Amino acid sequence: MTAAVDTQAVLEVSGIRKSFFGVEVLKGIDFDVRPGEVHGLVGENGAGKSTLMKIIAGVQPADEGAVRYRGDEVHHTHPRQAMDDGIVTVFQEFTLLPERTVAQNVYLGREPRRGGFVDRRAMVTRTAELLADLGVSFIDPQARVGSLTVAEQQIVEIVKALSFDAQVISMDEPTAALSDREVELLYAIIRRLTSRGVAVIYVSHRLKEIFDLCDRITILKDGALVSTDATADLTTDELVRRMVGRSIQSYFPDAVDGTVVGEPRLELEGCGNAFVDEVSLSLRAGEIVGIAGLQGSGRTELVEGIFGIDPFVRGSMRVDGASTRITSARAAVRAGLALVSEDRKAQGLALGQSVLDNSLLVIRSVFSARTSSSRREVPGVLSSLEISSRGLDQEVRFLSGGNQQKVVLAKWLLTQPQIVLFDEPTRGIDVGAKYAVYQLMRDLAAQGKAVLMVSSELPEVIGMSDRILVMHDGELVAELPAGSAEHEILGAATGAIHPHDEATDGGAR
Amino acid sequence: MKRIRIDSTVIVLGILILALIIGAILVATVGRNFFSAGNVRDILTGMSVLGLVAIGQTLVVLGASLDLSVTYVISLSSLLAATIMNGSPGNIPAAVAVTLLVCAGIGLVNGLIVTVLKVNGFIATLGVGLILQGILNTNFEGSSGNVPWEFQLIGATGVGPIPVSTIIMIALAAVVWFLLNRTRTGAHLYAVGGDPEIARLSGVRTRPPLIAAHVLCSVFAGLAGLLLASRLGVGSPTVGQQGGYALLSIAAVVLGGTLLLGGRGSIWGAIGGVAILAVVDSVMSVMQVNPFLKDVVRGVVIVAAVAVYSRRAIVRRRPRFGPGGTRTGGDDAAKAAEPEMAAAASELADTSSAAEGGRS
Amino acid sequence: MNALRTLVSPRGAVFLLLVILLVAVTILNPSFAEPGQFMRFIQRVAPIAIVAIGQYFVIIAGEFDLSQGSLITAQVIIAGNLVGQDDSRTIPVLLLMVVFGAIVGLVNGVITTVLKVPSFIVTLGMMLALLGGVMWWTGGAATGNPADSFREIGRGGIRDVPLLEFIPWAVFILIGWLALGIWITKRPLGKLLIAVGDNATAVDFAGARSAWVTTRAFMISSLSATLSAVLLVGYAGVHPSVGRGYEFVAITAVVLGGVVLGGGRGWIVAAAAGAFALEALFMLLNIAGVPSTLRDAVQGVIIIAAVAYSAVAFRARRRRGPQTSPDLSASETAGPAEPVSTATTRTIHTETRGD
Amino acid sequence: TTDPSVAPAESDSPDESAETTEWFDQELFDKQMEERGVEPQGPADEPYLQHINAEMVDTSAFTSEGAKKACFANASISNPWRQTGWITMNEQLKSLQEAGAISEMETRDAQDSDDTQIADIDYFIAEGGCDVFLISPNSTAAMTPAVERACETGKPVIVFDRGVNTDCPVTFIHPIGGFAWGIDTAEFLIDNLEEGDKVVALRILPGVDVLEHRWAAAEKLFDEAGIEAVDYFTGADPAEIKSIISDELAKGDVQGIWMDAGDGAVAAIEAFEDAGADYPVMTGEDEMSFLRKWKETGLTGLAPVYSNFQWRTPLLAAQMVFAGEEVPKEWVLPQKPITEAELDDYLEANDGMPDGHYAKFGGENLPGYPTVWQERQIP
Ligand SMILES: Nc1ncnc2c1ncn2[C@@H]1O[C@H](COP(=O)(O)OP(=O)(O)OP(=O)(O)O)[C@@H](O)[C@H]1O
Ligand SMILES: Nc1ncnc2c1ncn2[C@@H]1O[C@H](COP(=O)(O)OP(=O)(O)OP(=O)(O)O)[C@@H](O)[C@H]1O
Ligand SMILES: [Mg+2]
Ligand SMILES: [Mg+2]
Repeated sequence: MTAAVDTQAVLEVSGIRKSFFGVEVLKGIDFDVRPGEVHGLVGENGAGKSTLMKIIAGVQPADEGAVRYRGDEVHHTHPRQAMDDGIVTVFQEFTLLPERTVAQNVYLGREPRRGGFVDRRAMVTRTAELLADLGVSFIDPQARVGSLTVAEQQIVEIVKALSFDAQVISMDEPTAALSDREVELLYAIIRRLTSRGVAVIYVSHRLKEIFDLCDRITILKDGALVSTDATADLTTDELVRRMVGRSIQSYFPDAVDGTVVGEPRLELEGCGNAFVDEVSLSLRAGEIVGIAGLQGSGRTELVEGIFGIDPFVRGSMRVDGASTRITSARAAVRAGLALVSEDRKAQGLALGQSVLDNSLLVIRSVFSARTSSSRREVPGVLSSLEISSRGLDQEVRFLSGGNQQKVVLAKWLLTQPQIVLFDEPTRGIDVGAKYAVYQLMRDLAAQGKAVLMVSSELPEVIGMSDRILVMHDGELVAELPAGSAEHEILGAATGAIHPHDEATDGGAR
Repeated sequence: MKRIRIDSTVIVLGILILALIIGAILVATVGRNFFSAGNVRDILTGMSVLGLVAIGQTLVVLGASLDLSVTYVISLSSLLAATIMNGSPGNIPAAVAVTLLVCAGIGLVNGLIVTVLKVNGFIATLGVGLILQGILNTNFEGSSGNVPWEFQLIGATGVGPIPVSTIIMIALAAVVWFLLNRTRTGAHLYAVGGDPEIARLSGVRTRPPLIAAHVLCSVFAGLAGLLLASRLGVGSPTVGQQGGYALLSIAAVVLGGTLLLGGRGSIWGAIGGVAILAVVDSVMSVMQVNPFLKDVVRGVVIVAAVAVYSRRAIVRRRPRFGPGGTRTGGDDAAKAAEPEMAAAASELADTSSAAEGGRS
Repeated sequence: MNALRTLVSPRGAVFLLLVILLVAVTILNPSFAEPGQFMRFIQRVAPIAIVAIGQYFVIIAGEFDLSQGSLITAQVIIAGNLVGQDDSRTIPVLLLMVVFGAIVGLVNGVITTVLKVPSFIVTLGMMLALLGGVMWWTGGAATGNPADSFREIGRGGIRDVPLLEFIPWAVFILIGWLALGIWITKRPLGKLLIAVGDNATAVDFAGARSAWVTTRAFMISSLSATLSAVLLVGYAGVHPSVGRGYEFVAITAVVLGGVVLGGGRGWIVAAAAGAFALEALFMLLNIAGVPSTLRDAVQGVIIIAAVAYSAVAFRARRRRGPQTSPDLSASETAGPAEPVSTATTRTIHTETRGD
Repeated sequence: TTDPSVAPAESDSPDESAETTEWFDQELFDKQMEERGVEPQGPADEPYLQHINAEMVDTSAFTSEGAKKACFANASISNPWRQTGWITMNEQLKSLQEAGAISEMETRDAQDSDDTQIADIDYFIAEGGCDVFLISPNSTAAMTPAVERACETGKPVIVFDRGVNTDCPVTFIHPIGGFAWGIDTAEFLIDNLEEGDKVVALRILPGVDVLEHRWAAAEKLFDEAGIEAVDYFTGADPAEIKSIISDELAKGDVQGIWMDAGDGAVAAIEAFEDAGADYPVMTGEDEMSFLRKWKETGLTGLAPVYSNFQWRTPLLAAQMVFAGEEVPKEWVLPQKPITEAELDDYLEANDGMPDGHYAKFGGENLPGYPTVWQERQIP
């Protein structure tokens, strides 16, 4: 790595303080990036990373402190000003308009003009070039963003930032929805940017990326600066210790003692809808089954099919041995299923409502008669998940990502589900929270519940699963035992290898 | 490969054609010719005023706002124009200019209340409408002013069965279409209507496009008022309410496929919506339908027409299996990308297994 | 002190406005402060407040109900024509009106949720169709006022009450309806409605029958309009213009009460207070002798100013953070007890507490 | 708002009354004042054929055999008065069809919109195949050019209710007018009240000439007689009316009520009942709701009339025109208020009619009487 240690910082912030509703979320942060450097920013959920990025991007003003850019103090009050100066940000939340095309989104705010009018052709060709640069050919610049998958949207989001002639690019979890292949492509882009002298601020919860990419790493904890070090001076364990304040022995907890794999709780036989087909699988009590696959392979559709969002139109389903038809989410919940969905902001939470109301969402929706008894359980469940909020009344939108995810978990735990479907359960949450989620899965298994987990992070699939199912193009193509190697999974996921030609032990296909 | 998506404008056109066919048949049953010059003129005339209002309304609705004050702006504009003209052709330019400026001013006030004071468009324009109503009531009693014959010609003449006013309306619609699709303000209006926060994060200044939309909306209402003045020969303090233009224009805009929440829609859809309403009205008039029943039919038609496409307009994922699916139908681009993806992934499989040691 | 802060806070803006208006009315006309007069005032507000309560449920779910006014007119005319001078028909016709109201709400709700037509359009269509429909049916003129037993509900009350002189039935009905409304907001239905207004997908994924949830909001709204019509038949009598414009008055009242158009936020009591504030404003305009032609203008200015005040004040508060008494948040908060609560969150408390 | 000395809050009234003069037309006032006293000519039992101070015109140019097609551009049927008239007109049509004078009547209803009515008239000119145009203008000035275009076809044009600013129509049919109404009502109230008494005027909406004339005349007379008059626009909404009266009664005593139209009179009276105040001296209209309440309460009242029977006259005039008979150029129909002495007769005659019916509808000798009006059958 070409650490540009001795060059002058291009962007420097000092003494940044910021409060929301009187709670200080940034407590005097000093931070700088140098040209050609990738500066990693890590910290637990709610540590204040995104807030810092937003201050740099001119989205929110800091309460105190200064931002110096190329030597001069700047006071950006609108993202426009920061962008014009050459500070560009990939925000944690998507900033794409689903109704507009890819090209229109990429050039939003600075559409190329000819003779005073928007030059649509230039917009499309330039977008196509940028996409090609990233090595992406499957996104049509004229496609509506709403018709793209989450991963494709994330790519567009990155392309949007790259389309600037930027001096500083901040990326707030750019890879949360990306698969390894696309992450790899992003690496290449970032390296090309830095070689041109662009400074990159990189926020991610995937520590591997941090170590792969960054020259220096800054750690935040609870809004305070912990340290800034050259990457070479840090080990993964040390980083985690500083982030979490304790060291985590293993990333993946072992199965709880006494967990027994029992009877099948959920069985699918030849199920299919418009998105997936010929799905046969069985989930046993006490078992954690992982589903791997490439982006767009239909894993989300599979769990949504099981959960009745897009009900299966073919095949049969059995819950605890009894034949069941699940044609709506309501039926699924009644049958004892729970779905921790992929996109918690869009599908999981009513952001303007309180923690309490969100926790009781499912109970009120399906088991309204149980509301008052469940209401009493809420504090217990919340504290067992170690949610840090300012109280049951706090609006969920003011929580950090990890805490929001925990509210989603709480909402399902209150229903005492028997079969829990997790879709990307650790997306965008920090190591500590991840560990809590893993522990929760283990506990559920130990209680004799069945757990199905979809994840794009292969280590997670490998580390947690008792069995691994692989999806490819809408179908389950392989079943692999626990502890399979990444390349085996990927081979099946890409369709390069067809493991079901070899002997597999029942279960799927 | 472009994904085929039935545009709501196409559906609106379809409904319009259906309305025309049914209308023609119904009109024939009472021994009339639907496509006679007089009837075509009647329909097009009916479209002109509402069309102008709907063009402006489309702009604000695209920006996720509303304008309920148009009715009063129309009345005010007709009065201002007629009183300033005061029967003399020489005053026409001044009258038109002053009227449109005043309307633009009202639009600016609307826009500022919505963007700066953050009052919801519904309430802001309802309030401004009340204020205008008060101003109208205090300053004008009944129709007043006098529009010279030269200006009345705009409302009274036509090219064959096509009134000049309709031609003007369509031409202005084309201008606005161009504005929306070929200027930054247009693009930003879509963005602000789609999601103001996203627009802001993308570096769009969110106020100017919405203010511009409100100004243009009021100006178009002003134009509608001018057209009414030219047709009436006088200004009238109630001519706006008479046509119920506020709610009808919103209905036409939505009928035309524009999302009431903003961010999606088109001018041509709105014109189509206006045309549907005009055709239905014309058919009912020829059939001498009881005026009360007319309202019932209008209500039903508006809801039914929107119902035709509203479900379809909801963004859905592409199916993979079944009719139209990528597996059965064949999505060339996706298929083409397949080997490439596979290659990249297997390459990655090698590297990642090598790098695995780095992780615990 | 706290009460004062609540008043100045954006959520309390409507109460502040109401107090100011009532004080102004009393100064101009001291007899207003007499209990009897005040009861009459409540009787007058009741129909509007009840419609506003109904509209509240639709608005927090992110929808509109523009058909309320027409429904009132329709119901008033139904009452006039079907009851006639026959006392014995009072109860059956009342039941019929309730059924009719429920059906109108059901149709509004089903078209909105199942056919996915924006409610603004559905209820606009309903508004046209209902009004046109009853006018067509009756040839524009109702037969006449119904029997006095029917009108007693909106016109009568308990007389010769010590201190208060006269308590109209409308006062009890309003209190009852508001209590019912508050109860519903605390029930799963109310909570789900506000959640639907916030994020309908999340509610779907939680397994709710969200179509039915929203539909019930429309039914509540239509039933409120029906109840309001019953009161108005008594208060005003049967006439095709009774109820005209009530949908806009109700929406204005609800927004004045700080409820956000688009859903997900708002307090039912404030919505009802919005109706009181509006009616107090009308009364002030009458009492102050504002020229009839200027009345609308004054009304427009005050509505915009009031809504702008709460919007701007809300933002300012958000930026400033809390500087209010910490004692408010002490109630049963989990986690670290950081003393964060504004008068704002205080009002939310009263709303979210206690299932 | 007329008496500047009343209260400081009303100090802007001088410019209000300045505006009022815009509507006040001394010439018209005097003319109508005079017409009130004239004994109308024509058959006494057919008021819709009577006329006042008529200047007859020759129509022999239009003489023509056979049943004719009438085209009727109606402003609207959006209020009970117009609805009642419209029912009457249709019954008149039936009797003329039987008589073989009119073959059919094609009607376009403009639903209160000037713009629509202009288009309606243009459509009739182009496509209607009309033999005679009947026009009930939505507003006076705006309809003038369209009526002129209709005249240019050479076919007879008959205008009624509101007028137009052209004398091209063969005849313009209307009752005496708004000033006469204002004079009738104001004189009655002045006679029955003391100087300094307060009258609350409940008006429907601003800007409609027929209505504005009523108030312009009344206001002037109140002013001269020293009666304090406050006016409100109510949109004919009884709830609104009730609130207004309640507030006025809370402020102080009200001795008189003046109304633009009978709608809502009942609510106004009930407001007095509810407040426990004495009944006011009151003017309403010949609408049944008011007549019934008037009878029931026994208050001192007057029902001015804007003769609803005028809806019969246009078709009859058309028949006369094609027969070559003379018709008045300006056909002023009688307009006589119903007094307390006549109240019982009218109540009896209209027994069973709905509240929105008008006592002087003049259709007693038409085929569908009385069921069509009782059931309010609107085509
Ligand atoms: N607009 C806001 N209003 C109130 N509180 C906020 C707001 N934005 C963020 N916060 C709070 O500020 C703190 C820091 O949030 P921030 O989003 O910066 O964390 P983060 O480090 O990015 O976490 P994550 O990794 O989960 O994205 C959190 O406690 C959050 O609740
Ligand atoms: N290459 C592709 N070929 C066909 N369909 C695709 C492709 N890419 C995306 N899609 C569409 O996206 C859908 C899959 O979406 P999605 O990305 O949510 O699946 P996934 O496997 O759950 O991925 P993830 O949950 O990791 O985002 C498919 O049903 C299809 O409509
Ligand atoms: Mg973050
Ligand atoms: Mg997925």
